[in-house]
Amino acid sequence: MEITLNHYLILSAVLFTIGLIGALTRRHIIIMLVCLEIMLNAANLNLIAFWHFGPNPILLHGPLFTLFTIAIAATEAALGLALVLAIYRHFKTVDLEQVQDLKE
Amino acid sequence: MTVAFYIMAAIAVLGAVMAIALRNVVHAVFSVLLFFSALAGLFILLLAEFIAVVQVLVYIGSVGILMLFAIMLTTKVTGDPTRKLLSRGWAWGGLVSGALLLAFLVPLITQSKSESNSQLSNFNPSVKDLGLTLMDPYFASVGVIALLLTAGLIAAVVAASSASGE
Amino acid sequence: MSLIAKGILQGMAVTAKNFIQSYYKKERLPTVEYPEEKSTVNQFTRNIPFLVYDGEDEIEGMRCTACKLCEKACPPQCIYIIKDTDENDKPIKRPKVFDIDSSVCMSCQLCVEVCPFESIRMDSEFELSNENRFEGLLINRDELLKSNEYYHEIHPIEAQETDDRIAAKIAEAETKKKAREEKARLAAEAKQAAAAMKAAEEAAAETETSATEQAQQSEAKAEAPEDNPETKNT
Amino acid sequence: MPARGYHLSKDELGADILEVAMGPHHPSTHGVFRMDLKLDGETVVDLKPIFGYLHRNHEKLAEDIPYLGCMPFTDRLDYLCGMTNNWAFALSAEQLIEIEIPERAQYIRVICAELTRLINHCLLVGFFINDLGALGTPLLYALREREKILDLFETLSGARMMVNYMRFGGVRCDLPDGWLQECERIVGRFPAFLDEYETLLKDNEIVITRSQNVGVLTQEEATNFSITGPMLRASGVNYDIRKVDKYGIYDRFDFKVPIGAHGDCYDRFMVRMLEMRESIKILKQAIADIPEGPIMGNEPRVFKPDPQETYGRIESPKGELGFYLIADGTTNPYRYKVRPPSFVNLTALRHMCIGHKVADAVIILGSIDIVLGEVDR
Amino acid sequence: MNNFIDYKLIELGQWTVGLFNDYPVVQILVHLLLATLPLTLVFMGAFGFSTWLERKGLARIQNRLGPNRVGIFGLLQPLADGIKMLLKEDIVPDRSDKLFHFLAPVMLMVPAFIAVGFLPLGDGLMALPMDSAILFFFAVGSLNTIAVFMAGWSSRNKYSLLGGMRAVAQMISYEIPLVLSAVAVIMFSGSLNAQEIVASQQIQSWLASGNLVKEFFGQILGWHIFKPWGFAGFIFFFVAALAEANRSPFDLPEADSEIIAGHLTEYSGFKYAIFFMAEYISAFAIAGIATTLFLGGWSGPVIAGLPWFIIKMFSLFAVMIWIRGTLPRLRVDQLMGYAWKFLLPLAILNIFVAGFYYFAEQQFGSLAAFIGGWVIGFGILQTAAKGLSRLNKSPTLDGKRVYQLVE
Repeated sequence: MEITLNHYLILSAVLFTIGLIGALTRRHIIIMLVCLEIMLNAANLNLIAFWHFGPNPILLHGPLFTLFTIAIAATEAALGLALVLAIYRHFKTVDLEQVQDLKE
Repeated sequence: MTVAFYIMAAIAVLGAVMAIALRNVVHAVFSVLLFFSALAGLFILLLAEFIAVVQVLVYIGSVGILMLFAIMLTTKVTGDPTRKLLSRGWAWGGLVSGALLLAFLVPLITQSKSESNSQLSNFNPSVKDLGLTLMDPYFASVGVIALLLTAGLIAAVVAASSASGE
Repeated sequence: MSLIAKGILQGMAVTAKNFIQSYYKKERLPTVEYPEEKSTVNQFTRNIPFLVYDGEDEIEGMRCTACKLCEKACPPQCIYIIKDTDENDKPIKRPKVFDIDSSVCMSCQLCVEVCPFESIRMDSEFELSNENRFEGLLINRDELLKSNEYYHEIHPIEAQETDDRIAAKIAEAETKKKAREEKARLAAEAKQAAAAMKAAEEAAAETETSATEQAQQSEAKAEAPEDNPETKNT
Repeated sequence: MPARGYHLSKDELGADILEVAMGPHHPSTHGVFRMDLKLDGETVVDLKPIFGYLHRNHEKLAEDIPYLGCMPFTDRLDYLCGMTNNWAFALSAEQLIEIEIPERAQYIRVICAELTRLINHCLLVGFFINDLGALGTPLLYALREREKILDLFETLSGARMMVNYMRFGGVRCDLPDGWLQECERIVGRFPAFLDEYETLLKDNEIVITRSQNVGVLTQEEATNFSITGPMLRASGVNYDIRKVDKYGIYDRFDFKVPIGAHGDCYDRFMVRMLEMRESIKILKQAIADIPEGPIMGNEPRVFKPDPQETYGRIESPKGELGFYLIADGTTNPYRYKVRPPSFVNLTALRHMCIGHKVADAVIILGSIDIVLGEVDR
Repeated sequence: MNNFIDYKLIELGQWTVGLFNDYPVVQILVHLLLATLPLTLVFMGAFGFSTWLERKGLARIQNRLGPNRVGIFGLLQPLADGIKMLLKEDIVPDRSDKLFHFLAPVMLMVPAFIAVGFLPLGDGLMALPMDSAILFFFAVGSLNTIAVFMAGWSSRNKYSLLGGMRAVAQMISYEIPLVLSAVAVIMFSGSLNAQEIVASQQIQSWLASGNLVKEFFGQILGWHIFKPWGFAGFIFFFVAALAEANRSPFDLPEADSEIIAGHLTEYSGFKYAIFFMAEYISAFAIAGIATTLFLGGWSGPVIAGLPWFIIKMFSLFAVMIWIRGTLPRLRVDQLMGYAWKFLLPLAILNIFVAGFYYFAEQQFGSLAAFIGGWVIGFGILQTAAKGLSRLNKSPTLDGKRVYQLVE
């Protein structure tokens, strides 16, 4: 049977929640960043799905908007990993639980 | 077309789940790369060809490798499998996200509109049109994004290198 | 470095020249395909030594007289000689056992320099590998013995020089022997003349006996060097 | 250039120092030679050279062998230049007893020594560029030229590398006819090869960037480490034993000595290239006026020098090669000591490599030009 | 006579597809097979031939004979190597990560074969005729990096990790100049589609003019390499391509003089052969893309189409072999410095020069732009190159060293 918008929406919802579960439950900093990327990608999928099944795809709003989100996601990933490096060097650990003390 | 969608969706879900579940961090990152490539396939199915290419180039090509580098720089080379897996508040986290999932799915399944067929079958969006629209109405936003990218680059370099100073 | 890296391009021009010339210039392709083209050795090459013998019979014509000079001179001590003895075990000048351990020999050619009888020479045969390590590489006397013709074949110039030297030595021995005979004969005649004069004055009897005994002794001396010219050494 | 010899147990990122043992059968060490490197990432923090894998008890062996018997062993010292080793031993042995060396033998000795210098230098340049990573092309050009000279030695002395050619008071056998013409032809064609070699390597941008300012040795450091040979001249010190001692008949030939200015790997490479051109000049003059005559002085029947000690040295392609002999009146030397140039030059390896990258340590070792036969004896 | 072979091949393809008209499902399958199978077989054959070419070429550069024992002129040598590789025992270190140790060669081969699909072999002869073919080529090109990292990391050995990290760093830092130098061409020819890029390098007006000489040169003079920014772009592209394919002056990962065999240390037997096949085929792919972008793809004087493309691709590969026979290797930090501090700024500057050239061509016509472009454009790039190397204090600038010959 023909693929409709709902299929894509359900798929991106599932992917988003998987990303959310990962972000909330896992300890490791880098896995958290990975889950962040998963959530962003799920959102992108949603965007493109709405553009594909949307009223007038000629305007190319979907791909444009996704391009911008991908650019932002890339910068965010770069910055996130730079901070992870800083945290690792300071706290000597990758486990988020021990990164508690705010005071210097 | 429908078979391709289900295969791609299955791979995507599998990649995402493995990314969370696997104990070894490097395996997790490799499975997230699998997830990104499944998504690129989905984008091609949705006829957004350029986005699929950018997804492969940006996500798999550089963000994936960035994470691998980060792992290499932070853990000892072989990684220590002994540390605990779940954060302290994992139960609450699971509960909240489960509730959120229900909040998403329930309205979708009930309405299940049928009329959403796409007019896109005849129109194959070429990269040239995307480039042209990027330039005339959205030129300002392209400039902003360029600024943001350079700022992000410089910030990342400063954050990574200055930390080694103290 | 400028846009077009001049040094690198020059280098590539050199390799291109080599590539092209290797197709038509012999000098640019010195490869000798060994199993097919055999002749990679020239006449001056030296490898494991061998013993030279003249004439047909190996044992008789052997030049070596087991004087063991080469055994002493060999730096890695890889030559082993035992003198030969004939039936009633009187040592004769010939080696019964003459072994060279070719795994130890470093073909340094000192034995050739030391040998007074020009009997040991360097062979240019280099395919000496065989399967068992110990007995196979210990070359015994019979394998070492090779004819003078073989020697002429592998080292023509050197073989010719050696033969000239030997001929010169024999000729010199010849002339010396002749000179000694000459001297002996003259002495004998002078003695006979003196004896004749003495005979005239004193009683003839005791002078005859002394003259004949002297002649017989010089005749024996003349006969002695006849049979073995090689033994004469300077 | 970071500070010399800084010692770190932990590098900045906290990752411990990487301990790497390079050798003994590492592709880039010339023969069996091991370097224990302590690496901080890519930079060499500490280097411990370990050798002795090729020790053959050369000096003790010589004590119960007559003087002449030691001559074939000297070929095995620096197996690339047999002739100069022989000459060094013959020179110092001739100081033990008075032997008058005929003119023709002196000329033959100079010709053979300079031919060996050509072999050694063009081989070294080949290996040096091979360490830079040029996959053997320059090395094979050098080997092609070396083959021609080795054929000359084979016709002259019977063997390509283990020549055992020189005797106390002269040389073993005279030049076969046609040898001089062949030698003249090869020496005549050598400058053309050198020009081709230089265009391939001299101003190649990658060679320049990889080898300039790498492994620098200043003049005082070179003299303190008692470095000799092309390495010393590359650091700017004008000391060539052919000019200082004027042994043999080197004072009759006019030739120059190339001096470098920076003392880095590139200078050592260039000094050797220029030295090859000087050797060709000497060879041309020697071949032109080699006299006829005997090739062996009045050598006594048994070489039995009366008790004394002597030290003879020559300028071998790698540096000052000296033989220290003690004679005790018997036919065997009492003490037979070799002063190998590459062993002494190797002591500067650690000093030069600290602070450089791993790839540079390989090149610096290549530029010192060591042959393990001589280093381990 | 032009594109005669391409049309024949297309007809053959349509004829075979036509055979299965009455079962549509099989027809799709045959269509797909036709697009991919010949390409894979051809490029595996090309891989075999190129190993022979490389060994013979290097041998002849070094004045030796090269393989001539197996088959006439050693032509069966690749077959012999292949069989040897198959017979060799495939050792997998026990502490290594089995799954990814196995996956790495596969992961390296997949992008190599996909990248080959984007090459415009002839008029209409493209395995994957996509709108943004060139961009997809670079995207797939970046997948190699992951495979190399996987190989390095999964064999759990100090040397292979060091080699893997070096290779990944090198590939990433050379990917950017590669893409930027291609951007100049794409900007000029106006589209990402490979066929249109090739068409933009043919002077259409001359081709239609009918007289033979004009038609002959029409196919050549349009190539981008004859334009100033095109020539400079070609140099940057080719240098970056050498680094991407780990070829000669940049073959750092398996620099035997330092770390034994880089990320390939723990591989043996057929996996090692797969690594090599993937490397050679990605080198072919990059050479193919370089011909499409700069050397006019399949357009050529008489036998336009597939023959010209193959000649150009193999000649570029021969240049790679030639370079491998001559040049020594760069050090790691010099390599990185060269990419970021020298190649990248020049590639960006090249895009500006291409832009000015485009507008100059609109204003003063192609001939004046051509001459002016070469004089000014190339001058700017040359001075920029000199300035940059002075900025990086590279020793190649401080002139020749003079050695005094002393008495």
